[in-house]
Amino acid sequence: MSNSPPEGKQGVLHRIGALAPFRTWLMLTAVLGGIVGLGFFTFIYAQGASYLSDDPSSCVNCHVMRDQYDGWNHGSHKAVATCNDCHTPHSSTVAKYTVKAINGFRHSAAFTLNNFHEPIRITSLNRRVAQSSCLYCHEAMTAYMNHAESDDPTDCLLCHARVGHAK
Amino acid sequence: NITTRKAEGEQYPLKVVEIADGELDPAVWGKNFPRHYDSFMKTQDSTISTPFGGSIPYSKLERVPAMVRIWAGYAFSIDHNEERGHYYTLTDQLETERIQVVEQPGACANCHSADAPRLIAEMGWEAFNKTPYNELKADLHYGTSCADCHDPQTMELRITRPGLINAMTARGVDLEAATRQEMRTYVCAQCHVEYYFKGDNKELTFPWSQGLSIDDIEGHYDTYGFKDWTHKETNAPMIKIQHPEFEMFSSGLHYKSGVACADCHMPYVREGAVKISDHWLRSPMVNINNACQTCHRQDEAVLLERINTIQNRTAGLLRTTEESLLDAIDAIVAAQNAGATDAQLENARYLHRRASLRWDFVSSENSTGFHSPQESARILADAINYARQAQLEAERLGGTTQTTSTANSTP
Amino acid sequence: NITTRKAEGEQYPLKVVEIADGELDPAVWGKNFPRHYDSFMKTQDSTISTPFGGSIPYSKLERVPAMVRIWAGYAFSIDHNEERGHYYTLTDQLETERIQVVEQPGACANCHSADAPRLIAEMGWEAFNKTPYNELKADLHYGTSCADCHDPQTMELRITRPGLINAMTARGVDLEAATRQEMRTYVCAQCHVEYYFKGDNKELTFPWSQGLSIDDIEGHYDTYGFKDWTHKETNAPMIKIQHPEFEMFSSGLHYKSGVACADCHMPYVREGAVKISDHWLRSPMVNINNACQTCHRQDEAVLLERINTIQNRTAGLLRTTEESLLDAIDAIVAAQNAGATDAQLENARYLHRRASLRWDFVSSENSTGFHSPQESARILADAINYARQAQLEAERLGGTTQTTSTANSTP
Ligand code: HEC
Ligand code: HEC
Ligand code: HEC
Ligand code: HEC
Ligand code: HEC
Ligand code: HEC
Ligand code: HEC
Ligand code: HEC
Ligand code: HEC
Ligand code: HEC
Ligand code: HEC
Ligand code: HEC
Ligand code: HEC
Ligand code: HEC
Ligand SMILES: [Ca+2]
Ligand SMILES: [Ca+2]
Repeated sequence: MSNSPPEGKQGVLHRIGALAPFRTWLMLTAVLGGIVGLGFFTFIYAQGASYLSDDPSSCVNCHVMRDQYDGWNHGSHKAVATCNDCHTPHSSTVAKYTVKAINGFRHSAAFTLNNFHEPIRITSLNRRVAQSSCLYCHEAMTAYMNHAESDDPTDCLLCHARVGHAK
Repeated sequence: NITTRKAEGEQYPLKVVEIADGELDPAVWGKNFPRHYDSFMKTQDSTISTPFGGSIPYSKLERVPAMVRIWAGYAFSIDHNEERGHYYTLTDQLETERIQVVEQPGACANCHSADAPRLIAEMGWEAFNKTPYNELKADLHYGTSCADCHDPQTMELRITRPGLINAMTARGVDLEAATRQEMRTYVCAQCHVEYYFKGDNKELTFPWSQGLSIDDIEGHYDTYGFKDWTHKETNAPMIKIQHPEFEMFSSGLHYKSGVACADCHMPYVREGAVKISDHWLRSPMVNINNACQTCHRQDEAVLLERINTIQNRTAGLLRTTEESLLDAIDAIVAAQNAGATDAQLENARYLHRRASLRWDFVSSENSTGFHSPQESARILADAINYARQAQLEAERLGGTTQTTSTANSTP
Repeated sequence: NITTRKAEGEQYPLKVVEIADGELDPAVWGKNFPRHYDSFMKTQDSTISTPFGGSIPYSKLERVPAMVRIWAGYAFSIDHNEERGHYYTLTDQLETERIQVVEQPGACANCHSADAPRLIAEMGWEAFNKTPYNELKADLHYGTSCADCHDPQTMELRITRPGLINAMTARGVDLEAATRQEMRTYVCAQCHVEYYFKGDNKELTFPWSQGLSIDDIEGHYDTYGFKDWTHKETNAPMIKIQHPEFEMFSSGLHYKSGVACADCHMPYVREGAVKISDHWLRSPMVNINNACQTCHRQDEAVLLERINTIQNRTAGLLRTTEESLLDAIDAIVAAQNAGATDAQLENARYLHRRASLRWDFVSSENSTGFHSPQESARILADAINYARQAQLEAERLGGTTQTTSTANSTP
């Protein structure tokens, strides 16, 4: 009986917004280490650095982002939110750049090795990030029903998965 | 503008009164949640009209006269109406002739009165169920109440009815561990399910020991050797099915896609600066915009058309099945008149039972096929097959009749 | 590596050769579009295995023995296999016993050879259809070719088969005005449709004068007073239905939601920097991520499960329907042996025809219900109803038999 939303509560970093500083540092060093050590070349070459920018056009430096870029372009949020408003945490600058680093590294690698699932699917980590970004802007209006403080908050994406990217 | 909107938002939850544990009066809960109370009270509206549902309590027996013969000998053949909003759960039960023509047990009150949990606590589960309904009546004051679904302190959803807890526990499902989204269906499954009264204690029971499909439910009743009544014309041991919304829904694609009852019947509505769950539980057909369009981008007309297509196919098959059931009844009666013995008629009567309970599973399910379109049609195909086989068996025993129709089920 | 992949992106498309108007050889077209040619050639793979489809050309008659009696007296009862990829369209036609046991008309070639449009231009529509297939054989060189669906200059989709043009024109549909998305379905509707050979000229015709549903198609045949063959056992005037994918699909939700055949059977696949339509036409069940996940977010296993659920329900009903058809045949045969006259048997035989063509509409439709789940089940419910009524009619004429089974259709 698979009666639960496609992406359940489980996943890396449950609610990234609430990252403890210690784990953040662990993560940062790990990721930075990874980048410098293994993947520095790839990261630069594949324009993973685009991740450090907040300009949507920098995301489409990778053609594989084209669909989502177009979707965003036709979506209801184009005027009010850019990629990183939904795909990076608002909680702290540290958390923001941690996620940027994780994604930038993972995606650059995936892009170069060309070994990712198509169609591209959001990871549970980034799905949590997107979910919390909804609340960042809509906390007031959804105060009654978001149950954000419970350990089982309302899943915005069950009904609004398309707000970021019109299909 | 954003700031003032936020300000208003931040006032939530603003508790005007403390709600006592035993509090049943929606008006009291409403003091803390006026918006919810207002939408809840809208279930008084008995004028919603849709092709097969809606809240006008018209007589189903008049609209589908075949029901009178299909249920011959059972209280439903005397009084059965289209159901309406939660506001009337107690009223309509008190007013139906079904509680006058037969002596009904207190078990009836499980789903029609918010007083049930209190009385069960006071009297005990066994006594509550077996006490005659007419004795219990005096203690029933409220129909549906906030307390049926909510914890007064936290407002979290909760299960208040032993019927569901017992059935789920028996199936190894731990309701305590249910997710929020599951609870948005389970609270409804307390009442919108098939049930029977088990044994002399009339214990309210859900026939789920083998599973939730109609074939599993039939298996449960056959194993337990149960019948609701004996058919007045054919003397077959019959099963009556009532509102199996949860069972039917759970075979459908929405359920399998993680959609819950509340998503369509209690969609969020924006009230000023906040979104709340619409407590005006009703047909989504008059509320397509909120009930469907966040998930389906098609426009209203298109979505209505989808529902109509599914319901018309189901309704067409229901009418065809009713014809075959009446033919089977005629044939068995003719065989009885021709002197066929009970031993000879056993198989024909069993087939009559099989056909009738399948028809009832779809006919009494209140979405006219929408909750699970293909499964509804599959079940009716089996029902027709059994009804015609019952007719064949009976005719072989001398019950020669004429088949009423060869029309097809095209909407 | 990335630099070259970017380069690819800009170079595409690049024309190596001019493709002549009459060019049929896929290899020549392939010079300009090597990727498309490569994927097209993959339709040679005859090893794809799925529960009810796939490309292994197993004998359907062995897998569903009931077919032999249901089609008794018709060529299909001698040789009928699961179909496979486009690469074999001509081969399999040339090899089937159905062209040996009967003298088939050239009309057969309409959908099995890319040479058809050329021959029609040369011989004329009438002559092409009525010339015996075995005479025409020598002029058939290619099976499916790019030319069937594409304009060699623009590569735009085009309709090359008069069968569809005539049928659509009669229905007032202007194929010239078709949108691109509609063309992604219409090119398939040139061949994946029910057909018959009209009159002595054996003109290829689609029975769509009243509409595309099976009830409309039956209406067309009844009005025109047509039969494909006379049933060898019951002498009923029968209709054989073949691959009504387009008709069935057009009653389904995908079609109504604007989805086209090519969306699932030719999904876009990324080849380096470009996306191309996958020309390896096959079962989407081995290609869920490209075929389904662009529109559905659920993961592969869940989507496969959806297909299985729909197909198992349909297959269960098909088996039940076959039982009822065999019972009807037995009863009519028994009635004939008991000396019933043709006049007396007319209704029973007509009911046999009605039941059989409905079963065939679902059975010969190659998605096992997926293209339109609820409609497939509705049609089989009617088929069962008619088959049992045929049995009743016949038994009343002295054809007493035993009903083979009382099992239900649960998967
Ligand atoms: C308003 C919020 C929002 C904005 C702005 C937004 N996205 Fe998204 N994005 C989402 C959500 C929500 C999902 C998950 C969709 C789902 O789960 O159905 C998503 C998913 C994705 C995915 C994964 C594909 C998938 O469907 O799972 C990619 C890639 C992506 N976004 C890239 C971008 C890019 C690039 C931009 C800017 C051009 C952008 N997003 C802007 C909310 C947003
Ligand atoms: C280096 C090329 C590249 C750039 C630049 C790029 N992406 Fe991606 N992105 C990818 C690839 C490749 C994947 C697929 C990774 C996978 O599925 O494992 C992906 C997947 C994603 C996903 C879904 C998978 C996940 O991890 O959740 C999101 C969300 C996303 N990108 C957002 C963005 C945003 C926002 C930007 C701009 C800030 C961006 N991307 C820029 C290549 C890129
Ligand atoms: C950067 C701020 C921001 C983020 C992040 C954001 N939104 Fe919005 N959203 C807005 C604004 C501003 C509007 C305009 C409507 C209004 O609220 O007045 C809006 C409108 C909407 C609407 C109504 C229009 C429509 O598309 O139906 C929905 C629903 C919505 N947002 C849901 C979401 C969800 C779900 C997320 C997270 C995936 C999200 N938003 C993320 C700012 C944001
Ligand atoms: C079960 C479906 C469902 C879920 C889950 C859901 N919403 Fe909504 N949402 C709706 C519906 C329906 C509306 C339209 C309400 C109306 O217009 O009256 C809506 C409207 C909105 C709007 C726009 C209100 C307006 O008119 O400007 C925003 C913003 C929004 N939702 C945000 C969210 C956020 C954030 C979450 C997660 C906490 C969420 N929604 C979860 C169904 C849902
Ligand atoms: C995907 C949307 C959806 C979901 C989820 C859903 N329903 Fe329904 N329901 C409908 C539609 C549409 C109808 C048909 C209404 C009509 O005929 O007017 C309906 C009809 C009903 C009716 C009869 C309403 C009337 O007007 O008479 C009841 C009772 C009902 N559903 C209960 C439930 C229960 C209980 C659940 C969960 C187990 C559920 N529904 C889940 C859409 C839904
Ligand atoms: C397991 C829960 C449950 C039990 C027990 C139950 N009901 Fe109901 N009843 C419902 C639900 C849900 C509906 C609305 C759906 C419907 O009418 O099909 C309903 C509707 C009704 C209606 C209005 C529709 C109609 O049939 O006229 C009456 C009257 C009624 N019940 C009487 C009774 C009586 C009398 C009993 C005891 C013999 C009883 N109920 C036992 C759940 C229950
Ligand atoms: C305590 C029992 C109980 C619970 C819990 C319950 N219902 Fe009901 N429901 C009823 C009864 C009884 C009726 C019929 C009332 C009448 O006809 O008098 C009814 C009627 C309805 C109707 C028909 C309204 C109309 O206009 O015809 C809908 C829709 C419905 N319920 C949906 C739900 C949903 C969704 C839930 C869960 C969120 C739910 N119900 C929970 C007992 C219940
Ligand atoms: C038939 C069941 C049922 C009844 C009766 C009921 N509710 Fe609810 N209520 C729900 C469901 C389902 C939700 C959604 C909860 C969730 O998503 O976690 C809900 C949500 C709420 C919420 C949370 C905010 C929101 O809008 O989602 C409040 C507050 C609420 N109800 C108040 C009331 C009040 C006050 C009453 C009585 C007047 C009442 N409810 C009666 C089923 C019910
Ligand atoms: C919370 C999201 C949600 C809501 C609300 C919802 N649906 Fe759906 N619906 C789905 C999903 C998911 C599917 C499965 C197909 C898919 O993945 O797109 C589906 C499938 C369907 C189907 C085809 C499957 C079937 O069972 O027939 C129909 C028809 C349909 N929806 C109509 C409606 C209508 C009408 C409403 C409103 C009464 C509605 N839906 C409300 C999410 C939703
Ligand atoms: C209107 C188009 C059309 C016409 C005319 C047509 N076919 Fe086919 N044929 C198809 C399609 C589409 C398939 C694949 C789908 C299927 O097998 O159901 C097929 C499959 C076949 C197969 C392989 C499957 C099997 O049945 O063994 C054979 C052999 C075949 N046809 C022979 C013939 C013969 C002989 C004729 C003439 C009597 C004929 N076809 C006329 C379209 C057509
Ligand atoms: C010119 C006639 C013709 C056209 C046009 C045509 N088909 Fe076919 N198709 C056939 C025939 C004949 C077969 C069976 C080949 C065999 O079994 O030898 C077939 C087989 C198939 C199969 C079965 C493959 C397998 O592995 O079993 C699929 C899927 C299919 N076609 C889809 C399509 C789609 C989608 C289109 C349109 C984009 C299309 N066809 C256009 C004649 C055609
Ligand atoms: C929404 C997706 C979808 C669309 C659109 C669709 N199909 Fe299919 N089709 C399927 C699935 C799933 C199957 C089942 C495959 C299996 O059983 O292995 C199937 C099976 C088939 C088969 C048999 C394939 C095999 O493996 O034997 C043929 C032929 C076919 N479809 C033709 C068509 C035609 C022609 C159209 C348009 C008129 C169409 N399909 C539209 C999904 C689709
Ligand atoms: C059974 C029909 C059919 C056959 C045969 C066929 N195609 Fe296609 N082709 C299509 C469809 C459908 C599309 C999608 C067109 C659109 O979306 O407008 C397409 C698209 C194309 C495109 C446009 C780019 C793309 O990938 O969408 C090219 C180039 C192409 N085909 C080449 C070929 C070649 C070369 C052959 C022969 C080896 C061939 N086709 C055989 C149906 C067919
Ligand atoms: C081009 C988009 C698209 C593609 C590709 C697609 N679907 Fe769908 N599907 C839809 C839409 C739209 C609906 C209607 C329900 C809704 O609006 O969500 C739907 C409905 C469904 C339904 C319920 C309705 C029915 O007819 O049963 C199922 C099951 C389903 N899809 C499965 C699949 C599978 C499996 C595949 C791949 C073989 C597939 N779909 C491919 C868009 C698509
Ligand atoms: Ca009602
Ligand atoms: Ca095949």
